[in-house]
Amino acid sequence: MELQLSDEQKLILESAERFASEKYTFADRRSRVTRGETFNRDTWRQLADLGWFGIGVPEEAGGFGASTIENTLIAEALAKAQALEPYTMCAVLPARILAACPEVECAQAALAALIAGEQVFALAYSETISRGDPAAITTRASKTADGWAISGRKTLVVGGDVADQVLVTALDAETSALHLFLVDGSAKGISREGDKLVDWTSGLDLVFDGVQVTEGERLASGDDALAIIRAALDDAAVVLCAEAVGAIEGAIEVTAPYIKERHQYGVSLSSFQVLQHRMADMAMELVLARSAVMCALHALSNAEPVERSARVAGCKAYVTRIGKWATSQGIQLHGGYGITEEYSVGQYYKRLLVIDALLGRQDFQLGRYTEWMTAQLPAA
Amino acid sequence: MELQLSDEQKLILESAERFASEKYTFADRRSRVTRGETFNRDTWRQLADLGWFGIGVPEEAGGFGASTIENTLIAEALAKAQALEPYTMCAVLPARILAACPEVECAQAALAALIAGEQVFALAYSETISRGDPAAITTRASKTADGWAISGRKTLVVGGDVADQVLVTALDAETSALHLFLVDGSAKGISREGDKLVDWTSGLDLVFDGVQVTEGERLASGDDALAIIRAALDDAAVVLCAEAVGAIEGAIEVTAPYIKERHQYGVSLSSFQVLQHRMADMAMELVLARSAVMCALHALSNAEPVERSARVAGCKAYVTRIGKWATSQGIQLHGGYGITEEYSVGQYYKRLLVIDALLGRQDFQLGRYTEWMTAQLPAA
Amino acid sequence: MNFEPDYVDTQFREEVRAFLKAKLPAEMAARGRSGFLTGRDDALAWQKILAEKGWSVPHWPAEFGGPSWTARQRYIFDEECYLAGAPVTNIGGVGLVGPVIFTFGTAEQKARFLPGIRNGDTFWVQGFSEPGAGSDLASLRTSAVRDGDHYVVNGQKIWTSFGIFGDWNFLLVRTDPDAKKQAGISFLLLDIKSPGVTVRPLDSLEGSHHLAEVFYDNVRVPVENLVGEENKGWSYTKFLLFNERAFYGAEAPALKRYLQKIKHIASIERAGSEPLIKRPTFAARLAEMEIEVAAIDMTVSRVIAHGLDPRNGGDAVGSILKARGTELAQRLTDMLVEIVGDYGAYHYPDTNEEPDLRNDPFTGPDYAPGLMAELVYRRAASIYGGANEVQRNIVAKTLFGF
Amino acid sequence: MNFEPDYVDTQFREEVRAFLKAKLPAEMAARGRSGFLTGRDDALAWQKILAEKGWSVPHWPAEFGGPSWTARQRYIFDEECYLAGAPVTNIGGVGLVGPVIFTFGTAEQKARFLPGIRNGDTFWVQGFSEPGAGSDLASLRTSAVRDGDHYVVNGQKIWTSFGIFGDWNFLLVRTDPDAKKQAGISFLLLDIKSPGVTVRPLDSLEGSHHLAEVFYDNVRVPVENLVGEENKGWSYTKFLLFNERAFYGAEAPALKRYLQKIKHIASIERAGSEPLIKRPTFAARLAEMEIEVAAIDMTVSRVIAHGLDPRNGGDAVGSILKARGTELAQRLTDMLVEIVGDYGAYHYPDTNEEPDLRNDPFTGPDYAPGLMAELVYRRAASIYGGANEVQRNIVAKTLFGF
Repeated sequence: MELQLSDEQKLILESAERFASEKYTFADRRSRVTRGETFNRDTWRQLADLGWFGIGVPEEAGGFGASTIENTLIAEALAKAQALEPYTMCAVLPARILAACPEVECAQAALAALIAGEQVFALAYSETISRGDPAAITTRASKTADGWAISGRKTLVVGGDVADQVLVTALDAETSALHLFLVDGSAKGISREGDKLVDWTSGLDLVFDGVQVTEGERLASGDDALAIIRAALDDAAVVLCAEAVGAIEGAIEVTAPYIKERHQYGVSLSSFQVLQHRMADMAMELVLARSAVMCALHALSNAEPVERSARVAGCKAYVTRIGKWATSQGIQLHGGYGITEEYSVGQYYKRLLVIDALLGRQDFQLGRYTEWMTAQLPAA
Repeated sequence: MELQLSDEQKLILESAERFASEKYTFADRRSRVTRGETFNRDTWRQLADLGWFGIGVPEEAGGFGASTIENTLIAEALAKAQALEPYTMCAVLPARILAACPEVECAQAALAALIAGEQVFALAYSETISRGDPAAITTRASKTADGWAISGRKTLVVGGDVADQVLVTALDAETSALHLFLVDGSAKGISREGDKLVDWTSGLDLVFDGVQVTEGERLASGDDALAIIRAALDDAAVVLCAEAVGAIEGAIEVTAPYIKERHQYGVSLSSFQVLQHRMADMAMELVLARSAVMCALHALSNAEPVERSARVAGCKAYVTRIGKWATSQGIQLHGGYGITEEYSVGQYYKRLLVIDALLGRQDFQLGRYTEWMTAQLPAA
Repeated sequence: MNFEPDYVDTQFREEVRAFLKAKLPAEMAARGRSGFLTGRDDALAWQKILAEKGWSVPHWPAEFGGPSWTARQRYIFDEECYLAGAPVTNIGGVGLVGPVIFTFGTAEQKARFLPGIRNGDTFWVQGFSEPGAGSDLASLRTSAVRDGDHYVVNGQKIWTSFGIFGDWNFLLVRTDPDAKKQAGISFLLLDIKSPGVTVRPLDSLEGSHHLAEVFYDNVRVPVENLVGEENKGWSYTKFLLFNERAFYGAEAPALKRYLQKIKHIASIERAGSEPLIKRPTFAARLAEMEIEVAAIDMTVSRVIAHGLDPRNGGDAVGSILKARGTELAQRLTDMLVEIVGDYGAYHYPDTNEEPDLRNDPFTGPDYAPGLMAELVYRRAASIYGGANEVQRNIVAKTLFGF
Repeated sequence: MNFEPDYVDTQFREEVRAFLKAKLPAEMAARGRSGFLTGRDDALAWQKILAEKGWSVPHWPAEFGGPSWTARQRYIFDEECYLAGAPVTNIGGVGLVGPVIFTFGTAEQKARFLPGIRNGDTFWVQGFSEPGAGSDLASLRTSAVRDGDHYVVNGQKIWTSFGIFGDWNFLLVRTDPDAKKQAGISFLLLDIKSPGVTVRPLDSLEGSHHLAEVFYDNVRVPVENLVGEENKGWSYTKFLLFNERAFYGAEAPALKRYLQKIKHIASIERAGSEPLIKRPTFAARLAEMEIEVAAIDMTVSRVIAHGLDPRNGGDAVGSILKARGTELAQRLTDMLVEIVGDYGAYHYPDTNEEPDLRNDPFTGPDYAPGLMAELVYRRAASIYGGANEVQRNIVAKTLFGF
């Protein structure tokens, strides 16, 4: 165990911070938001060119080795810069799933296209009843002569508006086993409902109405499929938590100078002890949130699947809770300006609201941790 | 409905405040605590002489009419003065139970003795598994030739060290029905374990080992007994919450001048905004705690038993939570002196800890309210 | 003190309910129950309906069209309207400038402006805050210089709620630049269509534009639109702010509607096959908030019943209710967004600004649109009307003399 | 950064566990696991046992008897000792004055005092705070006036932890009354048995007396008991306080023991027939705290592994850990008292002060006595060592320059 960043990791972090702060200026973001652009393919390609999509993928699967730790460093920097492109949900997450299907031909081709940034991928696993549990779905896949027909509604599909290919889960209409398919984003029978998310990033419903896929596009089934998806969701959840850390840090870094400069009653806002302590608490949450992500990374490396998922859930429940609080206080300290689009602080808060919604919210994640924790206790 | 105190109620409050502040000086309390005196019979008699034991008892039962509202006013004043005598638990609570047994001869005699302050009464209903639920007990009553034999351990019996007579619950060894008995405090087979409570008030274990009672001392049984006890516990819980209000107010009133007088870094502690806001929040909790008690009083007057108990439980969960916080902050604002016996503020906090323990703690009370609340919802 | 049932109040409540059932249009109520803020059209239309019944200005004296209700009745009326989903009427007119005009205005001003407010013809918006004068309102700089029988107004206001809906604007201006802060401020009534007025909507975080900046470039306001005396505007403002805090601070009816809505949604929404309301941890959080709402509601009732007294927080109770009410509203709206799950993260357009969209079905359940707008609006609630930090300063000063 | 298992640490942990299993007396461990504070006898007896193994002064240099462990090993050692219920050794000696002596003391002082600390012969207590100088320590007034080869000490100290157990007292005195606050303070070592010293135990809320006032009435202290230079005592104190905060601030091992204890008790205690741990709301609260303890523990590990850096809170991390660790300890001890139900309200005498009582069975389960003492002790934790309000001032100043 080594808790300090290695020289390579420092380089990755620095280059991510540099790229993100140059690429994602607030003015540029505002103009993209105004014209409704959730996703820019050129930018996406640039992220790929930096090697960031393959970084957590094993070399034998066509990636560049390294681990989720490196993903978290990049995600943290992107979130701090308020990147609109969904690195965690459309690069890290589908790459994990595809890399876990080494036997499936189309998955390997897809992974190469993902790492190169040539195609955009989305995971359509969630439904209104899922609440972060990939097994809680109702979408059905029925056997056809040469493949499967998928019907159902998937919610909160990040990248769903632009994805070239979509990873979709469905229950076997006969056996109720879960299947994981790779579906062409422009396939007949897919419709899109909704627009975007509240933080102006990509996300909407994908409705599948008898969408045809071949048997070759079935990546995995049953317990295997669930294990693959859960492992990928755990990785992605930790990377999302790193985004939250970046957002908290960003909120602190825009708020501290703001309250220094801003005067009321003839003095700087930062001279009020209550506001000083508020920011001290925000800073404490930042330190602890980063430590919580490290606890979760530790679990990813060391724990069996059940414990791993529980600890990741615990991390997400905690980081989301304190992150929503810390970023909301960034708004409070900005006063009325905080709730406008003209200041960046509110975007951090909205990102936290979206992070909470993605991959299962606080109450459910805490519930998962609690269940595991109590199951560890010896019967009295 | 009238939310302002009537002239009579104002008189009661004022006389309670006057009596309490004269009788219960902090110096006198310290000396009683030092010599280990939890209960003073002379003082008890004085409280009785003021008419406070019969005040919430119906006239037809030998009381002075009025209602639990008047009990709360007295309890608030006594708690603010840090009275050691257990008015709520040894006067209000047993009086309610005895008054609810108008058919039982010994109960009527007992009630008269209670109201006159001639005898001291305690209720022994709680056991380690009760957590505020009077039905969750294991003490057993077995039928004998001319009565019953009671065996079991009762915990947190307030007044148990001094009671002349004890109200005891036990399950019928044969039918498991709950019985309520009136037992002589010096009966053979009763032993006492424990000393006192952490706020230096009365409370210990009563252990019953085949204690003999006559059939005439059985006050009620089965659902009747439970209904009587629950109603009395609800009344007493609201009065305890009024004690909490008195304690919060007391903690505020000793802390505000303390931080004004005390200087650090060359300025008055009260000039620090963080401490100002802390006291503002304590004051807010006081206002809301008093309102919560009024909500519970409203339920006592208007609600059916199930709702009544739920709302009282909700009040106790809430008032205890905010009361523990507010009084603990009184300690914090006193600095190191706060955790010594030489300053009064810590006694308020300890009283809140005891109030939380009496009649069922926060988590269980909130659970009771929650259960009732969700049961009210129409099935979706 | 006693808690015997009060049959007069019960009867009145039933009368209000019957009225709402008969007169509140279903579509309007559905919009009201959604989290979207009430738009100009609904606010004025509902005001007209109320005016026909004589109920449109509950706390105005009878001579100006008020119904002569008790404070308790007004509270019951507000609560029932909220719970039924009635639109929020134009607070700027009915709640704020109306009372200022009938208390401090000239006979001509009363005759000219009060009927339009009462009958839902004119929409009034407030012009108090400025970029450099938020919680520290008295440091405002917008100026009015006398020029013949006009004032010439120059400057800028910000955080003007519903600015884009406004017909008339009541605003504070500095008429004596040499006087100390609170002195030298006057209270003007200004027609928003006057030349030189520019209303610029602000982009709010969730995408709506209910807040605006208003710019004044040599705007000429007739002298007869000055309320009361020149340079005495601050005293009228204190009167108005007291009304604002006392009547709207805690927004207890809104808190109750949130509870109602959470229970409704949580009975429908599921995790797997389990309704959310059956989750013990979720239900316990909700229960805690319901108990606290009841305590706030009781506190408001205490103030209504017998004004300020030391046992209910004395002169600080307005600040107490404002701070605690808004903070509870934040927790409740957080929970609302949380329980709609995935749809809690979606952006929904504001149908008050784009009424054409009203007939388009949005994706997700019908209760999802608007919840996020409500949450963001409530984030502002701990800032507007005097930030909650300022309220706590007031409480500490009022109660403890710190 | 990587999280591969570290076999050296694992091996060390096993070595510590084996030692504890063999050498920690069962009764001592039972007292350690109870909430009662460690008494003098257990603290010194355990120190002797550790000294035999060469483990009694983990962070001292090898030349003074330290075991040359890494920071990580020291942390593992502390944690295992805590979880096993080992007594807390004499922090005043081992953790505080020892390092001051071996860093700033004379050769003679090192030879005279360090062995007694290392071997568990002398119990040291701190004399810093005064009635008028708590968090604002530098305003202290206790004076020492040079008289020949002695200092004559007059004044009063307060909040002296374990004052009634002390053999020796290290204290701050004012040696230059004209110098500004921090200047003019010296660091003395004082034999508590010296004539003129009076130790008055303070009544703590739960009935114990681990805190004391110490009065000095013309106490003569030989000049050779001055540490370092006269009037330079403040710099040694800063060194000491940094050690105190960095090593003891968060008390992560104690937090873990609380969790362990809560789980143990909540598996036994029942409401009706249901073990408390099965209550979803209770378990969720515990889970939240466990997650937070892990985050604090990881933060401590980060500091141990690579010192202060901006990503872990920089120079503010000591204050961050002190504030958050103590606040979490308060929530955990609240829960401990809560779960023992009725017995959580009982007064239990302190067996460290009245060892005769150790063999008397108290009423209630064996884990009940001492929990309330622990809770009250933890109430003081947000006050001592620089109140948490002061820690937050430090964080704001250090990180933001406010």
